[in-house]
Formats: sequence, structure tokens, C-alpha cells
Amino acid sequence: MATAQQEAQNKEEEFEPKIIAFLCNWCSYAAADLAGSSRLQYPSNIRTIRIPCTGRLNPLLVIKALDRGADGILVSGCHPGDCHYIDGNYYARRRFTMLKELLEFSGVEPERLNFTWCSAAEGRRFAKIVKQVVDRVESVGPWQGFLTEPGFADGMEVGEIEDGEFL
Amino acid sequence: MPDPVVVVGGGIAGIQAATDLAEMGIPVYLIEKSPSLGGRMAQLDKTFPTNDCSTCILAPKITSCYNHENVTTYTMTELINVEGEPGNFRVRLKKRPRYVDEEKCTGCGDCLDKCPVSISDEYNMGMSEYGAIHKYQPQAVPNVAAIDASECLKINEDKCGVCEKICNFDAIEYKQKEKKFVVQAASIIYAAGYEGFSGDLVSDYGYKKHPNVVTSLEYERILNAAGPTDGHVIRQTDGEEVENIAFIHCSGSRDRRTDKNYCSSVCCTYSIKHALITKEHIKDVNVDLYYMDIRTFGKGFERYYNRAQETEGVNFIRSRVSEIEPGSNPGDLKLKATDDDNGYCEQEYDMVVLASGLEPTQQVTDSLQKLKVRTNKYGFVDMDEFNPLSTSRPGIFGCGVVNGPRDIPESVMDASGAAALAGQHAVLDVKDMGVEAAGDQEFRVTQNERTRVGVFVCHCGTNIAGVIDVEEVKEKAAGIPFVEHAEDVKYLCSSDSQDLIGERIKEHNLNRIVVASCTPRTHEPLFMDAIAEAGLNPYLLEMTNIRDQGSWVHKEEPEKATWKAFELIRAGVARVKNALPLERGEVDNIARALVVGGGAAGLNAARELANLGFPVSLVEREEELGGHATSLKHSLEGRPVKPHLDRLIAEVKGHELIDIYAGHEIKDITGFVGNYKLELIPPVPKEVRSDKDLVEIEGGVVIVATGGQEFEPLEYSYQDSEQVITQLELEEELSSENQSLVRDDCEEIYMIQCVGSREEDRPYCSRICCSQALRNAVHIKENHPDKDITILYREMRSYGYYEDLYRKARDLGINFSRYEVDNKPEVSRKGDELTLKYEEPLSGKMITAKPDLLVLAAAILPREDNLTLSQMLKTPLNEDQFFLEAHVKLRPVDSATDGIFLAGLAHGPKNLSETLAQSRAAAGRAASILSKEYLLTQATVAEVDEELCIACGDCERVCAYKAIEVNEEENVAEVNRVLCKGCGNCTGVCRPHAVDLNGFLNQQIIDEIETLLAKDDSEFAKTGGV
Amino acid sequence: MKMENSYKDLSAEIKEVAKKVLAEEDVDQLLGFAQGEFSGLTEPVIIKKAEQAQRMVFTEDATPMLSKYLLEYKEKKQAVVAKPCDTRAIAYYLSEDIIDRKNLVIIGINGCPGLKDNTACDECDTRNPVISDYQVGEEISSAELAAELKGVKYLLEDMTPAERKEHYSQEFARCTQCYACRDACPVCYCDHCYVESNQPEWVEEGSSADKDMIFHLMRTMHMPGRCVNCGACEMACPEGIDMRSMTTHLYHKAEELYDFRPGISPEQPPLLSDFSKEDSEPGFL
Amino acid sequence: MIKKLTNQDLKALLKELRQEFLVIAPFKVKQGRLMKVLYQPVKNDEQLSSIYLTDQPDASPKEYFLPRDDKLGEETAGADCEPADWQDQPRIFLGVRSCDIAGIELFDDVFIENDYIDPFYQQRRENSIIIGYSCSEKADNSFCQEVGVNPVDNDNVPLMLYQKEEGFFLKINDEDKLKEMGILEKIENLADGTDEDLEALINERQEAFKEDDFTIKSELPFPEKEAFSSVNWEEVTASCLGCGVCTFYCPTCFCFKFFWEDVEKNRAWDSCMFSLFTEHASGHNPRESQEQRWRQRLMHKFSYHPKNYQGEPGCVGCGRCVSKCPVNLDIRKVIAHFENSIVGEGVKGNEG
Amino acid sequence: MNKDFKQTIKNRPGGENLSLCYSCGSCTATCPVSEQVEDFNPRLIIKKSLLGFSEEVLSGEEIWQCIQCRRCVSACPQNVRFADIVRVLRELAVEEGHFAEDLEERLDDYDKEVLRYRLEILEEVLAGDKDFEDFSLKAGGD
Repeated sequence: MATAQQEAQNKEEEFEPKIIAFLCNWCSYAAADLAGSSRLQYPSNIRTIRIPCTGRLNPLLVIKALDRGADGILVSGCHPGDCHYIDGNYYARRRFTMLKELLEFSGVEPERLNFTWCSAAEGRRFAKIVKQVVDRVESVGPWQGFLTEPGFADGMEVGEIEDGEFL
Repeated sequence: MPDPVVVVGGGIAGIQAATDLAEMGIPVYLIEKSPSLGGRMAQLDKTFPTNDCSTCILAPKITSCYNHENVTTYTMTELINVEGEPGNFRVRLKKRPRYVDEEKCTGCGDCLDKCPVSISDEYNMGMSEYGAIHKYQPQAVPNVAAIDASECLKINEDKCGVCEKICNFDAIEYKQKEKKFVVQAASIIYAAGYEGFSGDLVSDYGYKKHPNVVTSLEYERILNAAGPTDGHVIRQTDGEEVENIAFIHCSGSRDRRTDKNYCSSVCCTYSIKHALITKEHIKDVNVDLYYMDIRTFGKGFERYYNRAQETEGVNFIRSRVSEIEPGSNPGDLKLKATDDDNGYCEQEYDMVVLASGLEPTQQVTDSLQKLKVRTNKYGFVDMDEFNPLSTSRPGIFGCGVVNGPRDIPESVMDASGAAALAGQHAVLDVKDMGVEAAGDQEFRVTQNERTRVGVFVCHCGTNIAGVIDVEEVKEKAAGIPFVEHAEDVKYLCSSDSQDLIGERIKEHNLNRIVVASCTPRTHEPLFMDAIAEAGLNPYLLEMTNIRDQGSWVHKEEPEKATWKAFELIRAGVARVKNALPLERGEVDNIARALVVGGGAAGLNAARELANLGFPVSLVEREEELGGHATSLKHSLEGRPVKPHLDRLIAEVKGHELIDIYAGHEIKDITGFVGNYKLELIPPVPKEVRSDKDLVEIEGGVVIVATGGQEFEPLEYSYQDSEQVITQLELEEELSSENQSLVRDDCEEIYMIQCVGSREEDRPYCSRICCSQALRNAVHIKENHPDKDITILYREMRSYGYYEDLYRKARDLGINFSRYEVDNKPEVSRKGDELTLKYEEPLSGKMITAKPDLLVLAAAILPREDNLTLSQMLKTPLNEDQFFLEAHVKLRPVDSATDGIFLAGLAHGPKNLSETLAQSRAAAGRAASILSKEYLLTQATVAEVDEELCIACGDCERVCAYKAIEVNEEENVAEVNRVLCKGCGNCTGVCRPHAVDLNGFLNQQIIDEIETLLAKDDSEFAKTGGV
Repeated sequence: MKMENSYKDLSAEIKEVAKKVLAEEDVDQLLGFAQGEFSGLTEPVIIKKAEQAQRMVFTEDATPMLSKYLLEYKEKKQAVVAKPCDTRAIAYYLSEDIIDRKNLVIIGINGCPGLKDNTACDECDTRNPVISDYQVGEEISSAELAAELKGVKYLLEDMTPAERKEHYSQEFARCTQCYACRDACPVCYCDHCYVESNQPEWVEEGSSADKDMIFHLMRTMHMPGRCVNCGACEMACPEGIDMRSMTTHLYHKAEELYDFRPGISPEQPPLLSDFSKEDSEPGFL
Repeated sequence: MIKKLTNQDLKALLKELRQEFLVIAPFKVKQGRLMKVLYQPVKNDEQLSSIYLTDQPDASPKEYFLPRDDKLGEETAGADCEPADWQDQPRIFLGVRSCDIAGIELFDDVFIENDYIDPFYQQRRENSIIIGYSCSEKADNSFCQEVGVNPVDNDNVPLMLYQKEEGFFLKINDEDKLKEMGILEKIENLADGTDEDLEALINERQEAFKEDDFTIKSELPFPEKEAFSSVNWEEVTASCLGCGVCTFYCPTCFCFKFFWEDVEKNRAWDSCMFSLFTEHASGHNPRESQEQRWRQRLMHKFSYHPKNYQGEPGCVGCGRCVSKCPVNLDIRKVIAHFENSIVGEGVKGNEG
Repeated sequence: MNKDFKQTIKNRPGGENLSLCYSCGSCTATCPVSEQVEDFNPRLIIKKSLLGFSEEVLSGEEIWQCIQCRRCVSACPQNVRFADIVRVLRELAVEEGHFAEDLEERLDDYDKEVLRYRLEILEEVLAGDKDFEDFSLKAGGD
């Protein structure tokens, strides 16, 4: 294992983003499988978490993944209208739109937040999307967290001292 | 055990029929001539009118059919002949050699790209190539390769043999021989499907001569992301993306020159689908549709058409194309057609798609003859419209396109209906049927044990091990906290490996298993069985996909793939450590059907269910049975309805298993699948009625067959002239003794179509009016040739064989004129004299007539009380207030609510024969539930933590299955485990995280996230160790 | 220049209406504001008898959201003095069906003059009650409201995302994790907040600013379609932390993308448990 | 010994002290939309002019003794955490008022002068010199005199400052300590003041503090039994949101919790106003409702603490819990309600 | 409007299938005359006949424009046989006196003449004696 691990670590210097992919079981996970059986090659940076439906994905889990240091996120479900569970992805679409708006507002680069749809027949699209997502995340570099100074500061000691001739 | 049923054809119709029968507990032999299940639907890209991805909705259905314990699938198998009687057929079958052992082949695909031979890919309509050894389609079921003997070098010339050398399973068998064998069957369902018309059927279109002329099935593959062009709409000649494309409707259909005068029924709507999807693929593409009549008569199709026309900018040109010639640039095509305004016109396109119709293959027609089943002149099964789905030979039933042109939902309906009929021959004892082995098995209690995870890493021959260093992964995995045992295995899916897993579980007392191999989508059931076999709860398994999403896609980066595999396993361990031993719950099921509505649909459904052996309670609000059908005098084929209806009513009344509640109104409906309760108001006058009189009936399923009603026209002087009647009133008139309206001095009869249908506030087609008008007009003309009859229509929608009726009507001299919806005929009345004025759009002439009788084709409306009923049933209506099916394609008789089925006009406009077929389907679907002593709930369902729940109702609002509801008394949400499908939408929306989804717990996903992102082993030791 | 009612006039009117309600309506209690006995500060009070109504006031310090207290006593029949933002919170409760309209007598404040130091009042788009049984004060017309709102920018609108990231780094460094923001929020009414759950542990324990940021991001994701932009969170914060800019952003985005304004009608389904097939997909791949 | 200083003298003194000490003094600090007065370390000599003594600081200096999030170090099996060697400079806290001094004294009682010594607190405390400050006017919502705190004068700190017009009196209470710390030599050369002048100032000020609407009529400790049987706490605390801001700003609240980041043990502020404060792992919570938590807070300060510490109140009357409360819930109102409720019982004071 | 017109046509040999027409337009689309002459529209002629506009159909010149190439017959999916119907219409037009009795005959002769001229040109061009440019198409018409 030593070799493999070293290899992986050596390469890390050139930034190997870690991307958490939440894929719905029925379409996008199947598309990922199809990409495999079609032997389409894509970067190894994604780590897939299989969920039954994008509707299952509580947006807090995405925040959690970023909190834990994911450089990028990919969420992919069935195309709108194709949901195995009738309309789960329509709800998911609103949740993710709001999540994206919030995170981008607070300074997360849009390149890290990737939401899309991929049907069970779209193995090629899946491979393309992974490549695209890896490129996007690489373009903004490693994720440093939600704050510029994430550390603890004593509450009292922060703030701006008002200059004045009080004494 | 009931006797088996043979289902011929593994397309969507066969799969549905086999699944329904299997769910009833009847053993099924499913025979498919190709190497994979799936049929035509598996080749389609999207499906109308929702543009659903075809594979996405079909694949789960195929898998569950193939894996069903009651289904035995024979691929590459054909039927030779059938001897015997219903209940005891001997079916002789022939299985062609696959040259690959189906048991041994794991579908690993090692051999596929090594084959030196290239042959045309049948699945992609010959537009791409694969080897002599190939998988019929990428998602083949069974997932097994096959060798095309005619091309194989080894078989033909005893050269090569590379696939045998490469195969690690010893699965290649060049010496395989054709096998003939006999199975016993109680009945047979024939669902052998269809062929698209050959592209050169209409020689003027130059198919094959012009490479850029393709058929619709070929176009499906072109549109498909997994097809020969990866979903790019490009031309075969130069690979250029298409900018200008034409679709030619009726390419071969409605054409006496091809001997196919029938309408193929589906081409109009699928061409609209093609047009819309082409528009999605290519921005600014010009799409022209050449058609004669747009026949979007199915449920929801008219809106689809309107959308294409009004918002998507698809051009519709009312003309048949006479011929296709080469265009001015190479590869371009020139179409010659007729313009409504200017006569002759010609237009050039980059690509032309022929909307080819449906026909039974010669093979189908031949084997029908071998089965001694009568076919009609077009080669389809000859079918009695009062006894749909039955063939001329008792015990043999047809479903799908063998019965005539039809779309997917109709085929699926056929299938469930045929299952209901075929099942009647197979059933021995209802109590014996289909009791699923619920939590029969006792599993080891592991809750109080220390967590001991077993990790099994599969080489999959070289599929994984060729890229990933499996042994290193195993070594490393052994060091993950909680891992008690790690092992690498050559092929985990082989049966001795399954035994090995069991042994290791016992040896090391393992209580969690991680299998690192291929995709859980196909292999999870296998490994779940294996660990259940060893006494471990099957939900304590986690699969990590290091092949399909590992070695196969990272071939160039073996180190990274190895590291990734390890990380995935580590995350799998983190996830499985919090897995709960889940169980499927059992819920009592009342073996009685509640049929609401005593019209043709309800009566027929009740009869079929009773014939299957299930008790039925039939509720009808009127005192008399028969419903809408009592006012029909003759069928569309012209046969009297009454004798058939009377016989049906008599059969139902006389059936010992059927209780009839005539004159009863429904007061309330409660419960859910397995346990529905109807509260009925008996026919006691209001004044003397008390609560004591209310009747309560219970059943496991409800069939909604409440019918529809005829629109009462407000226009065309209907309200103020006796000479203006509806088609239904005309039928009554025609059957009465003294015909008061169609008398001698009534010389001129006009009929107006689409009265109340296909208008802004009712944008659906009532489907049957065109054929009904044709039928009535022909009837009059045949009896009174002197009468001058004119039918004013917008599109003549004589789909299927009714096209013959249309031709007959024209032949008899009945006049046809079109009108436009924004320029409707005007009718005025002066005394007894009616004046009708309309503009004939082709000639632009204003025509004035003085009809003696004006017959209006009034729309079919949903019943006004549909809304009340739908609220009681908690099942939705569609935009037009008809009952909405669970899925427009694949669950056309199921409502969105489990255990509620739809039949007849309550579901949407349809003719009597279609109603009878659909009610049989409802019976078949109902039987698949009723036959179970218990209903099993899913194990991976949502669960509510009552402490956390705030009763905000978000979960209830997002649940598509009404499986979670706020209990107003207790102020908490409650999950109905029977209804829950485990989608987790409630879990995704819940703020206090009170709802969690078993199998996908928040804790599990968080652990997985944290472990996947752990920077190194030591960090993992911390997070993974807690 | 805001067209508004004076606190004095409103106080007087509220007293009268409160007396009337307590005397005539069959209510168990009335929620309002009174002057603190020792502090002189405005504090929420529960009043049960008409004679106690004399104590009632409405001042520029009437910050607490009385709507929130309704949920504590939802079995009782209650009257409440409701600022327009309170009425929106109440309409939201009704849309979730967590409180019974029959148990409510709403005394709505028309032409709300706003509160001291509450920046949310500067961008307030609801200055009359959306639902009420009694009303005090003069209504503000929609034209007047529109004129006032013209050119109003919402919090941090002009910053770049990177500037905001810096801003939040400064802000959350002060957080003491008292969660007064949550406790003061009328639509944060879970019995057990996710931040206090340790299995699973949504927010890890510890006082570093990034954990506070996580808490607020997660809380904000519970807010789209719920936050009525009342500013109570920010007003409650003893450290003066700006967390409202996040919820406010989604408040405006929901309006922009879905034409959705939380709590404007009891019939409106909550934003995230509803969808339209035509919803846009901004920024999706 | 009393010294007399001009503003310049004080600044010069502080400048000198800064050579050896970390001087922590109140400043006006802008935090977000709020302007607060907070103790902050003086970072440079220029800042000395900005020291702001006029108003009561928004927070007591307790955070410098019991940090909000105290990293205690690695905890290994079977061994307690030991404080790492204190590396910081010795600290001087300038301008601490009597209420906050009383708060620190209370901490000393709890963390040092007890059977259990908290080594973390002890190190910080012994490393600190406090220069007290005499209040010239009553802070908003304060009631210090009602709990036995003299806002104007204090002998419990080594040095006490009294501001007067353009200058200060500096009273030296503990020469030994100052000598030991090497401070005395820096003060000795300053101009002397007179006891009379200072006394006059103190008396004048005390006059101003006499009037208050609020008095505590009961003796400490408050009776415990009646608190449980005779008081409707809900009636008076219904508006409480349970945010615990009162306890965070309280100079005497010291409750904490432990948590671990991996193997690092941490100690962070906790609050009896939080519902989780008393929740058992089983899910059972002995103080289920907010009014029960209020009862606990009040009784801890006015009954349990006095009982355990020779009748000393657990409240220093600084009034911050009232000023900081998001719903302006007033502890004085609660005390008054308590007293009114038990008056009917004929109880006044309880030594039990 | 002549309601019997349709029946009149159907009663004559060649006109039997008139009413089978469903107006698909294949005839017009394939017609070489329609390609040249905008107003010549077999689909419309059939429709007008079916509607009974006998006067308009019979008196118009359109029915004489057909060159009887019969492409419409092979293109028609319903076997309406427009070329045959045109002949019936011409008969009727003559019978009703709209056109001279020998018009058909003379057109035939003229067609034969045109054909002869065509062959002549072809012969000379193929023989290399002349070029197509040497023949004025208009000359033949004059």
C-alpha cells in the first residue's frame, strides 16, 4: 500500500480535489454504472454517496460535507419529471437552488456547488459531468472553509477600539 | 401451488403480465426470443407525453420481474407448438444456443472487446457494431453475453477462441446445441410484440438510398445518450449536427398500397415527442411535421400536441409527402408536399425521419397460426370486442401490440388484463396463493454484540484486480477500526464465494459485512441473500462499488483507483457500523375487492376477480346495474351491446362470490391498501334514515369504476331545437322502433365533431367520438343510401382499425369536411329550419346547408363527483378531473395510492372494448394484491422520532404516497409503513430531523461523509473510532 | 420620511382594544407589551383581565415577537398584539396548521412605525397586518410603502461574496453560542434544535467561529419560505452579530425566483414543501 | 496610602507598567452594529488615551479568568489534565468596578478557596493584579447595594482608583502585594493625596447611590421550600426565551461543560437556562420547563450559594442580566414576585 | 352547389373512387404540372368536386392542364386515381358545353407534336449537329 499512498500524496501537491457526489439510486447512480460498463474514463476525485432520491438529501448534509473539507459537491438526480418517486427531484430542485443561493452569497465559489440531472441512459453525460466538475473545482483551488479565519477568538477581544481622548 | 402460465415475449407487455401473475403466486415461464428482456421499449429514448427516460422507468421493472421467485426466464427461446386444453397445455419450446453458460457468465464483459469480429448491433438498429460475442444491450437482463454463431470464427472456422481463453468463469461453450423442451401450462399469454415498418415500405421515400432518411426506431437510438451517436442528432453522411429536420407521419400506415390501411395509433404522438426532444437537443433547430390528421387521442396527448404547436414552435404541415429526392447539397433531402394555401411545395432538410407504423412480425403471425389462434387480415390477433384480450383459442390470451397497434400504457393494461384471464385457468386455491415468506427467518440478535465487520474485496477476475491492487486494499482494510476480518476473493458473485461469506460470518462471528465489488443495483439482492443464509440480518450489508465506479473508469490511474477503493471501503465500514437490523413488517390483508361502480367496467372487473376466486363487493349508486353502457346500442364494430351487457349483469348477479350494493351511495372511505373501509348509505329515504342504516364493507383493494358523463352542448342550437341531438341520442333514436328523426323526409344529416372537446377549457380529446360518428353515419347510410350525410371534423381520429371504418364511410359516399376551431360552423334556427354555415378550409368556400338533422359529438366529461370521491380515496385527479394513474406509462390502472385501481371512463375517455380490457387489467392488478395473506412492508422506510417532531406537516406535504401524516391528536407525524416507498423526501425536508430513513440514516450518511473526507488514517481512527 | 402612527397613539388604541377584547371575547389571555416596573424597559406581558390592560404600551423597544409566545400556549384561546411581521409569522403558523385560527384573536398594528435599531424595519415590506381581527392605527397605503422602499438595499447586497466571507469571519468570531437569535425567532420553533443533537452531530461542539458559521448556514437552510424578515434574531443577539443578512438574502431570492413571500396568507403552502414543474434551475449544470 | 494623579500621570504610570505587565483596560469597542465598553489588552502606548472608564463595561472581565472555551489539553486514560506552564506576562486589570471585583471574589471562593482547587483558574488569578474603580453614578438596572456591594469604595483590591474631575485618587490597599509585584516603586513617587479629600468624595458619591425603587426585603438565603411550593414562577418568567445571555454576562455565573475534540479536553461556558443543561442521557430532564430553570438561577444566587458560602449572595447586582436580556426580563421583578408570593406564608428569611 | 355532382362523377368509369379521397395531398405533391403551375392543385379539384362546385370545376381551365402522367395514381395511398377523374371531368365539361368537343383531341395532337419536336431536338443534339441553345423553347409554343 505504501506505494499507492505515497503516489497519492505526492500528487496531492498539485491539488487533487475531493468531491463528494450524492447520486440518486435510480438515474444518476445508474448512469455512473453505465459509464463504467461503457469503460468511459473520468478523474478519480469523486466519492459517491448513494441515496434513494435527491429528495432524501437534506441540504444540511451538503453543508456538512463542506464543513468536513470537501473541495466540491456534486448532486445529481433523475431529470425533472423522471423521478422514480414521482416528484422527489422537484422538491430537491428548490432546496438546492436555495442552498446554492445561500452558499454562494456567503462566499462559497459557485464552482464548488454542482447540481445536475443525469438519466440512467446518460453514462457519457455522467463521465462528462465528473470531468467538468473536477475542472471547475480545480479552477478555484483547495477549499479553505467557510471563513477566512475559522479559528476561535476570544469574544471580548474582537472588534474595533474606538480612538478617543477619554483618558 | 397453482399451475404455471407461459408468457411469450419479454417486452414490457410480457414483463407486466409475468410480474402480475407471479405476484398472484402463479409460477410463470417467461419466454424471450432475444438474449435479453426489455423488448422494444428498451430501445426507446424517451416516452410520451411526459418525456420520461425509457430505460429509467423500465430497468427496475425488468430486474424485479427477472428476479421474482415465481418467474423462470428463458431467453433465446421460441415457441414451437402447443398441445392440450386450457388448464393443461403442453408447450413445446426451443432454446437456441447462446454459446455462453448463463449460470457461469457473470456479465463481467472481459471478453467483449477482445472479439476480433465486428457485427452490426441489433439493439442500436444496426447503426453501430459489436463483437460476435456481445451483450445484446449494455443493461442486458440477464446480464450475460451471447455469441452470434453465424459470425463467430471459432464456431465457423475453428479459429480464434479468444473469448474462451479470456473467460475466467469457464462460461464459453462453443459446442452448445439447440435445446428443445416441453413445459406444462394452465394457460398462455402471447406478448410477442411488433416490428416497426421497414423504412423502404414506401419506396418513394428512398430509405437506404438516402442515408439521412431514418426510421423512427433508428431515430430513437440516435436521440439516446447511450446510442450510436451518444445522443447527438447528427447525420450519418457527414457527422454534421442537424439544423433542419422533417418527420413524415403515416410512413406506411393508412395506405392501401402497403396493405396497411390501419392507423398505427402511436406515430403521431411519438413524432411530436421526437420533435420536442430534437428541440431540446439542438437550439434553433427547425422541425417540420408532415401529417394528415394529428391523432393525439390518448390521455394527456392533446396537451402535448398543443405544447409542441404553441410554445415549442414545432411546425405542423397538413400534407402527405409524395417523395424524397436528393437536395441541392450532398446529403440534403428535398421533400415534395402540398401546402394548404399554395398547392405544391418543396422543402429541403438535413434529415428526415419516417414515422413508421407498427406491424406484427411475420414470425409473430406465423406462430399465432401455429398456436391455432385466428389472426385478422393485418396479421394481428383477431379479437372479439366484447371479450378483449381473449383469442379464438380458449386458454390463450394476447397482450400488447399483437392485439393491434397500441402504445405502452395500453400494452401494459392488456398485460394485466391478460394476467387476470390467464390466472383463472391456473388458480387452484386462493388461500394457497402468493403468500410471501415474510419475516419467516430468524436472524441472529446482534444488537448487544461488539461491532465486528467483515470486508470482502472482489477481484472480478481482472476487471477489478487488473487496475486496483486488491491485495493491498484488503491488507489496508484489515486495519480499519471494527474490521474483524478482511479477505479478497476472485469472484465474489460465484456460488462458492457466497458459501465462503457464510462460513466467515460464523467463523469470526461477524455482524456487519462490507462487500467491495460491483454495483449494488444489480448485486445487492445476491449478497443480502448470502448473509441472510448465514443467519445475519441482510440489512447489515454495505456494498461499495469499486468496479463500475472504480476500476472501469480509472484504468489509467491504478494508484488513485486503489486508494479510492480503500477510501470507499473505509466509508462503507463507517456507514455499516450504524446500520440497523431491519425487518419488513407484515400487515393483514383483507382478501376482498371493493368495486365502486356497476357499469361495464365495474361489472367486468368484479366478474374477473370473482372468477379468480376473490370475493367482491360491488357498489352502484343507481338501483339498476349497467351504467353508461345501457345507452349504447351498438358497438363500434356495429354489434348490439345489450345482449352482452345483459349476460354480464346476469353473471355478476349470479356469482356466489359477489355481493351487490345497488342503490348505495358512498359516505366515506378510510384505510389503506389491505384494509379499506367503505361506509355506504343504503337506499332508505332520507327522512327515515338513521346512522344505524349505514353499511360498512371492508376490502383489501378498491377499484374505481364510476364512469363518466356526456357533455350537454350549449352551442349549435342544441338547447332549443329537437333536430339537434348528440351522438348518444342518435344511437337511442336508431335503436328505437319508430325512428322519429331519421325518417324519410330527413334528407340531409350533418354531424359536428369535437363539441366540447379539444377546446381551451377542455383541452383533451374525447377519443371515441370520431369512430362513434363514423359508425352511426355508416349505419344510417347502409340502411338509407339516399340520405346525404356530412361529417364536419377537425382531425379525423379513427385510430387503429377504425381507419377501415373511415374508408368505408368515404366509400359509401359520406361527405367529410374539416373546420377550424377558431372558425366553428354556425348554426341558426328559424322555426323548424336549421341553417348551418361553415368555411371549408381547403377551398376557402363558405358553405351553407339546411340540415334536417344535426348530430353533435359531445365530449365525454368526468363525473362531477370525482372530486369528492378522490378526496375520500386520497388519490388525485388530473387537470381534466379524471382519476390520475400512478404512472402514465407503466402503471396505467394503478392510482397514485396503493391498492386503488382505475377502470373505464373514470380514468378517461375510452370505448366499450377498451373499458372492458382496462377493467380486466384492474382485476389483474387487484388480484396481485388480494392473493397475499399478508402485505409486506418495505424495510427501508421512514421512521419518526416523536420527541423531535413538531407536527409542522412538511413531511406530509412532500410525500407523494400519503405514507406520512400528522396525527392531529398526538401532534406528531406517523409513518404508514405499508405505503412508504423509502424515498426519503420527508427526511430531506424535516427541520428537527425527526424523520429519518432506515437504511439511509442521517448518522450513516454523516459518518460516510466524514470518513470519506478524513485526511489520513489517524484522523480516521478518531472519527471512525467513536 | 415614513408615514406612520405615533407610539403614543398606538399605545392608547391598544389599551382600548385590549380592554374590549378581554371583556367581550372569550379569551384566556392576551399577549402584549408593558413598561417594566423597575427597568422602565418594554417587556412582553401576559394579561388575563381587562383592568390589567391599563399597563399596556407600544414603544420603539417592542422588539420581542409576541407571535412566538402563542405557540407556548396553543391549547388556550389567546389574543395577541401583533406587529405586521408578527401577523406574517402567524399566517405562516396557520399555513403549517400548527395553531388553530379559532384560538386566536389578532390585534393587528396598522402602519407599524418600526423599532429602534432594527435594520429589518428599514427594508420592511409589510407595514400593515396580513391577518387580523382587530386593527389599531392608520393603514399605510401600498403607494406610500412602495415610495419608502424605493432604493432600499438589503443587507450586504453590495458586497462581493469574498467580502461577505471576510465579514462573517469577523462577525462569528464574537458568537457566544447563546442561540438567542434562534430563541427569538418566531418561526424557529422546534422543541429540540439540531444544533443540540449529538447523534448525529450536525454542528460539532466547540466555540470556534467556523462552527458558528455552520450553525447559521444550517439554520438559514431551515428559513427559506419561513423567515418573515422581522429582524428579531439580530436584535436578540447580545454581540450584535449580523446573521440576518443570510436569511434576508434567501427571503429576497425566494420572492425573485418563486414569487414567494412567507406568511402572506394562511393558505399558501410552505416554500420548500411545494414545487412547480416550471421552477428555474439557476446555475445547475 | 493615597496618591493624587492627573490623567497624564495615570497614562505615564500605565506606560511604565506596560513594560512588564499586560495591561487590560476598558475601551469603547465597536462590535458589528453595537458600541460596547469591553476589557481589552492595551496593545500600544497610544491606546492609553482611548481607555474608557466613564461607563460600566458591558461585560465583566470574567472571560479573562474563565475563558469561554478553555483548552485543557490532552486527556489520557486515568489522568486529569494539567495546565501547561503559564507563559504569559503578568496581567493588570485596570478600572474594575466593585460589582465585578465581587464577582472575582466569588470565583475565588469557588475555584480556589475550597476543597477543590481549579489549577487553571488558580494560575490565571494569581497572575493578575486588579486596579479597582469607584463608580460615580449608578449603572443602568444595577442594584449592587442591595446585595452588599459598595460601588464607591473597595478595600479588597491592591489598588483602587477614584476619578475626580480632571484627575484621580489612587488608594493603595495592599502594599505587600504591590511590592512583591514590583509596582509599588512605580507609584511611590507620585503626589500624595489626603484621606479627607478621598473620604469627602466617597461620602458624596454614596449619597447619590442611596435612592432606589428596588429593595430586597428578605434575608439570605431565600427559603427553599417555599420556592418550590408557593411561587408561580411561570407567571413572571413566561417571556424568557431560554437563551442564557443573562448567565453569560453575569460576573458570577461560572457553570461549564466539558467536551472533547478528538482527545483534547475542552471546557466551555454552559448555562442553567439551557434546556439541555440538566437533560440526562436517558432523555429525562429534571428541569423540564423554563420557569423551573429560572427558579434554579434565582435560587442559586440567593439561596444555595449563600447557604454554601457563609451567607454571601451569588449576585453582585451589576444589572447586566437585565440590560442584555432580549426580552427585557428583569431579575428584580422576579425577586419582587418571589417575595410577594411568600409574604402570605408569613416567612421572612430562613437560616436553614 | 350541385349535391349530385359527386355521384355523377362516381357513376362514370374512372370516377368511382372519388369519394375515397382523404385530402392528403400526395397527388399535388407529386404532380409535375403543380410544380410548374401554382394554381394547379389536384387535391383542391377533388375537394371542390366532392363539395359539389361543379360549375367552377368544369368551367375552369385547370382540368385541362393535367398531362396525364399518372404519377398521382401511383402516389395516392387511397387509390383515388385523379388522372382518371380528370378525364371524367373533361367529359362532363364538354357535355355541359364549357369547352369544345374536340379540345381533348386537339390537346392530344398537340402533345404528340411536342413529343415529336422533343425527339427531333434530341436527335440533333446527340448527333452533335446542334446545341440545346439553338432551339428556342418558346418557338415551339408560338
